[in-house]
Amino acid sequence: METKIRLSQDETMVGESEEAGKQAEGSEPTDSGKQTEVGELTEAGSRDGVSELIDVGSRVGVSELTEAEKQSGASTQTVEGIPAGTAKAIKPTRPTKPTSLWQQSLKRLLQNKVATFGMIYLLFMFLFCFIGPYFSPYLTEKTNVAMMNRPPSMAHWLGTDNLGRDVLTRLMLAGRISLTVGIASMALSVVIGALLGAISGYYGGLVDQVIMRFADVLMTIPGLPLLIILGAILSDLKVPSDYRIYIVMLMLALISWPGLTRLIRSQILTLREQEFMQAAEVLGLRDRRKILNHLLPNTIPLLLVASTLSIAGAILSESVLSYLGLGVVPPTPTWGNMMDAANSLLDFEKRPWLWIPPGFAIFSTVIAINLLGDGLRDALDPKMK
Amino acid sequence: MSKHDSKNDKEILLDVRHLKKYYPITGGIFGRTVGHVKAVDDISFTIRRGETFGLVGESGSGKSTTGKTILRLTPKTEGEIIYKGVDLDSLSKQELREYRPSMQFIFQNPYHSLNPRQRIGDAIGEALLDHGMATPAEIREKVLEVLSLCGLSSYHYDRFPHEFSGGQRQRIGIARAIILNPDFVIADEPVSALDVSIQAQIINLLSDLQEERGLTYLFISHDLSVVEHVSDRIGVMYLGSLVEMATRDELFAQPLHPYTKALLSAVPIPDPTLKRERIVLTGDIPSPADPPTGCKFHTRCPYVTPHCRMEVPAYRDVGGGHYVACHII
Amino acid sequence: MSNTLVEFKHVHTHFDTDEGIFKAVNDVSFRIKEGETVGVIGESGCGKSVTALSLMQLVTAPGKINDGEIWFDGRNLLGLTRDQMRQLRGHEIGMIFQEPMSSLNPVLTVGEQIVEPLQEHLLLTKKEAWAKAVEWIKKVGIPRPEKIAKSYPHELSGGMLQRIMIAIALCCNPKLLIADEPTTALDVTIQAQVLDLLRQLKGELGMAIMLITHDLGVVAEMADYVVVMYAGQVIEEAPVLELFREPKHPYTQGLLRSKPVMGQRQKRLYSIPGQVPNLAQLGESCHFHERCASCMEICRTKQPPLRTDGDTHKVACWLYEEGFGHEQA
Amino acid sequence: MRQYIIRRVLLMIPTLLGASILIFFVFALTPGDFVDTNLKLTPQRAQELRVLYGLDKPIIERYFIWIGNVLRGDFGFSFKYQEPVSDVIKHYLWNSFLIAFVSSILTWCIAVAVGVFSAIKRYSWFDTLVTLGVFAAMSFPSFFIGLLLIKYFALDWKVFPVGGMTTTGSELAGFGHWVDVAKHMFLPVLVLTMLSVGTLTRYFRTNMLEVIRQDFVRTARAKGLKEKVVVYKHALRNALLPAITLLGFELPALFGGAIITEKIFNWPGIGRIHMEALAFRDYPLLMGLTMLLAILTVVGNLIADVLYGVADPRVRLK
Repeated sequence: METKIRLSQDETMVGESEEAGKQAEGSEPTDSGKQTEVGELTEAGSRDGVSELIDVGSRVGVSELTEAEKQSGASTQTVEGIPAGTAKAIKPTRPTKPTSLWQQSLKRLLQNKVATFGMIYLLFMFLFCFIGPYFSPYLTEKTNVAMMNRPPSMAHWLGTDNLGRDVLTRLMLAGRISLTVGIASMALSVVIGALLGAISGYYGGLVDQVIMRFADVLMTIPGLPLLIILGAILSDLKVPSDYRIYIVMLMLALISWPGLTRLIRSQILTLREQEFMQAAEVLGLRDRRKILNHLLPNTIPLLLVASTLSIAGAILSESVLSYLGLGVVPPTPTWGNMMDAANSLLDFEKRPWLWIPPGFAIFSTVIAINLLGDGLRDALDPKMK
Repeated sequence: MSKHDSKNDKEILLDVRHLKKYYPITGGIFGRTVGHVKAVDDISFTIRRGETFGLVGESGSGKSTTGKTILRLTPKTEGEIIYKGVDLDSLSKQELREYRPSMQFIFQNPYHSLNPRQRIGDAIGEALLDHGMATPAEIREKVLEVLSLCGLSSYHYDRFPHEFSGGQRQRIGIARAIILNPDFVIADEPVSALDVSIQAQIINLLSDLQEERGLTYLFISHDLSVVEHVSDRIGVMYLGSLVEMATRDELFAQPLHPYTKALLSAVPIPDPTLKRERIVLTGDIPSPADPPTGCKFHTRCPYVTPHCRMEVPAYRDVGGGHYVACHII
Repeated sequence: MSNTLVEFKHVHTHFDTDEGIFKAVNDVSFRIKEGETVGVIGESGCGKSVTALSLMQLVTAPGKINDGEIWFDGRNLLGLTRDQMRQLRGHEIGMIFQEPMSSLNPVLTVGEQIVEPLQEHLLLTKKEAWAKAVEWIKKVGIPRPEKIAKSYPHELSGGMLQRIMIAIALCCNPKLLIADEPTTALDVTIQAQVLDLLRQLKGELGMAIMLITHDLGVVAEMADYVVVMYAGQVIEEAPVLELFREPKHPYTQGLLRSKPVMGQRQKRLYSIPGQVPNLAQLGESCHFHERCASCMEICRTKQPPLRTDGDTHKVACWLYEEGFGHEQA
Repeated sequence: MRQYIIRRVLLMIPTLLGASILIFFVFALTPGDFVDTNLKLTPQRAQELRVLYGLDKPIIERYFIWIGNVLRGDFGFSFKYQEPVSDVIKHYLWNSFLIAFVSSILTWCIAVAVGVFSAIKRYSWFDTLVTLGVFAAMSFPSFFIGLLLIKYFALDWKVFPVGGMTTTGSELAGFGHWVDVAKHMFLPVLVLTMLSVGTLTRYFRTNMLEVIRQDFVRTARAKGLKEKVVVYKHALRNALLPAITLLGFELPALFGGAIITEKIFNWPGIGRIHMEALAFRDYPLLMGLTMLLAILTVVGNLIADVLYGVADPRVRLK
């Protein structure tokens, strides 16, 4: 159900944006100023006593803050019956360093063992692919017919392929391409998505309708079939192989930017309803400052999580395309096209070391990215779940 | 609140004339308007310089919407808002921006009115920079001055909102508003989200600031005891309309409108010895989407007459600036 | 003398979170007699809600009742099995919460949600239970009970929903009703209606009520006996008349003076300086000493015990221990 | 509610039109077409064929001809199969539907059970196991799972057939036939289920965690109801509510065919036809298939919204 994976990945993102979107519309502004101090005081919104306590306790070094309180409160107190201000003022201890939300998020992320494992594994994968080849004796990649199809041995840890090349080295080189394509296409779709999402979210009106309808049209065709069709057309155009990589990046970005645009747009709509944006309006801040100082910093967390997860999606899609021979074609190696060794029955059955390692490489990298992405989401904004 | 003598306090700072704010209800296939939620329905009142005008009412009374419409946070449907003799709607976006510093707003929810990712020092000083009322060099010193004025310390400058309690965040919101040296401040339920002891601190702070800087307040709240404490004149709103308006002492001494009487008698008094005969209104507050015909209060009014059901009562001065909208008075 | 229905004996409920151990309920002891309304007052974070949840044993993770005993009708609830406790809930002890709008299941009709406890505890058949549910909807003063029983929660107003919650809590004729801030989320006029209903039902059914609130007015009106809590501890308890006439603990005095009272206007509100201490960093001291105007050396080092001063007035403050403070004027 | 549906249907039309334009011009603009793939033809014969198939007319005109036919239900003529596209689709549609439907049922049952259970037993070992399992399922490249299963289950241990729908050359009828198909179906269904069960399980787990925190669950406990009544009647019902919309999104997957899985398992469904049409540049068939997918997606979205309205009384009674 390939269409389902891409769809389902989008669907979880869309699911989130719809949730956020729903909040954006919101009901007619009721002005019930109810004193629900328990409910309102707790940002996390969970109702029972816990959050009320944690909120009360979360203030950093509250005791020394009260010193400042005391000055303003006690000094002007002249109240009969209770002698004013006899308590000695407590010398304020040097407060701890202010912790920004980013530092807090980083701390929460590092506490999440699974996400940290994902991060370390990704680091290893990057070193393996980008630095690894320099350690391998077979970097020069000359085909050596004598050493064809050797099973894994001390000389070739992962054996050799049908052209006698060392599978491990090719795996590293292929990793470079797959990772670069994944990240580049993500960057492209994030830039397009963020830009269009911000514009249609902030300015709304006609431009919003045009962008949204265009995104809808693109999203009516499930990602994978569209990708496969574009891939087929690409191979028709007889594009020289080293340009193909860039066009594959373009195609992956083309099918993933609508999802991101919708996500960013609903985030902007939600933010614009927040009171601190109305405060910016009352303060008479210029649009530029509203966008750069207020909207953008509060969108970055969502952007960070969405782009991390879209790398995983891009790598998966690229591998499927290359496996079908429609994405990056040999001689440039990617994990995907190394897998087409499995197409010949003989290699498939007798030489699993040809196609299992690249498959596992894709799987392990993507799962690490997903774990990191999920950890990032919890760390950055627990409400964003 | 003591009267402020230095400036000519007779000058009318804000004159609201027949203000209306209707939210369209869409229906049908093409989403055409099939009705209106009359959130604010023909409100008129004036506020003099140095005065605190209290606006009290229950949920759905439209008091917060009134505040936001006056400052053009949401576009109005009808009516005029004359501020210092200038009709705010005649101003272009740019001209309005220049007027912004002199009219400020304090929000109800301390947790949502501050940008979570911005240090409070920048949050307070940002507007000064943007309006060119201070050079970047002076900013820190000006912010520290207003921080201490609001009961906060210098090392709070670099802190982030999540490190403060509800009461302290409200102080930051106040500091952000007064650093622009405004003449007029709308406080929308500034203390509703706070505990009693913290509430008292903020109310005292607001009155100190009024005395030192000659501020004029529009104080919006659902809590009658707080409104009685802070206001010079009070307007009572019900379902989008002003039903009564008078000076504080007169309104609490002899309320005229049946709703005001019921409202005053419904507030629990922290004195167990007090045995009061309470007017308990029957039924629920009608939905602002389809308000009752004639006088909107007739569905719950103990003195309802057939006349009340047909005709909307005129909002008139029954003597000495005591306005009321009721047929039987 | 009606005998004791509920007794808290040195109850400790702590929340073990990564920001430290929050001592939400810190050695709390007090009694509730049969048919008596006890008001538990205090500000946010004083542990009043957690005390009620401990009685019902509905404290959610990471909260846990670490120590102490909670006696109900002659049995220590902490000794009961999970199922025994469950059978008490909704049958012997009813509970209503603060947010009526979100306390009912949005996808089940109101009638179905009243029928559930009836069938569970009184073992009525579906038909009998439905009839009793409609009867109870009428008893809590809602017109057209049959139609209301079939409607969904989102179709009703806040006031009506709170009445339904009261019907659910009382339909199995419990000995105790716990009301956790029952009218905080309601408008003043609706609050008056709900408080009247509670008084009327108490007259009829004679159940004891544990009323938790931060509103001194509501306590003065409803409670027979008052327990004041601060930072997880009981700092004062007394019959309602005595507590309001002669509050002993500086915190209670401060609270009573900070609240603006209609008709008794003060020029300036007394405000207790500072804010509630962090419940994770409570030392061996009187937790109020930082904010106390008459703080003495001993207050900073040792925790005052809850001592009876006069026949029924208990207070935990060194001012009232022999040899330390002077008798309060 | 009714007006909402009518408005949504009206909105569908421009979206589908836009999709049809996109699909048509993606194919029409590419150089080369079916006639080129047949190298045996003399240039002169090739030109004749082009005229016959109307490939020589200007693009805009061809689009209107094509869209005109589509509106009348005629999706054009497949070069490779020499029969109308709609017949080709009808013939292979139900094979794809078979594995997709079975896999959906399986996916939903597992996802609900596992998702809800792991939400209730939040910090248990089961929950962590499920979370890792969910991430694994989401991260597997589809063809990799397929290849692994074939290698071990089909080739090495010979438990299941390597591919195809029925053992070649068998005239089994009735029950015997279906047993044979079932044996062939097992691995593809397993792959499809593993691919989609991950996201759905996480969706149900998150929903359940969200609902358990709500006030009305605490009220249910305060009423003294049994724990399983609280969880399975009150909490679960609200957790499943938003999931109904996902049924709508299943539509394209049910009929659209699983391109990769069908290729690997050589399963005669819509997906494999899609791949073959690509190989032969059979554009009319491709356009028909992609248009079918677009229609299914848009109709699926509409069904999703309508189902949500029907399920949630708050929306239904608006």
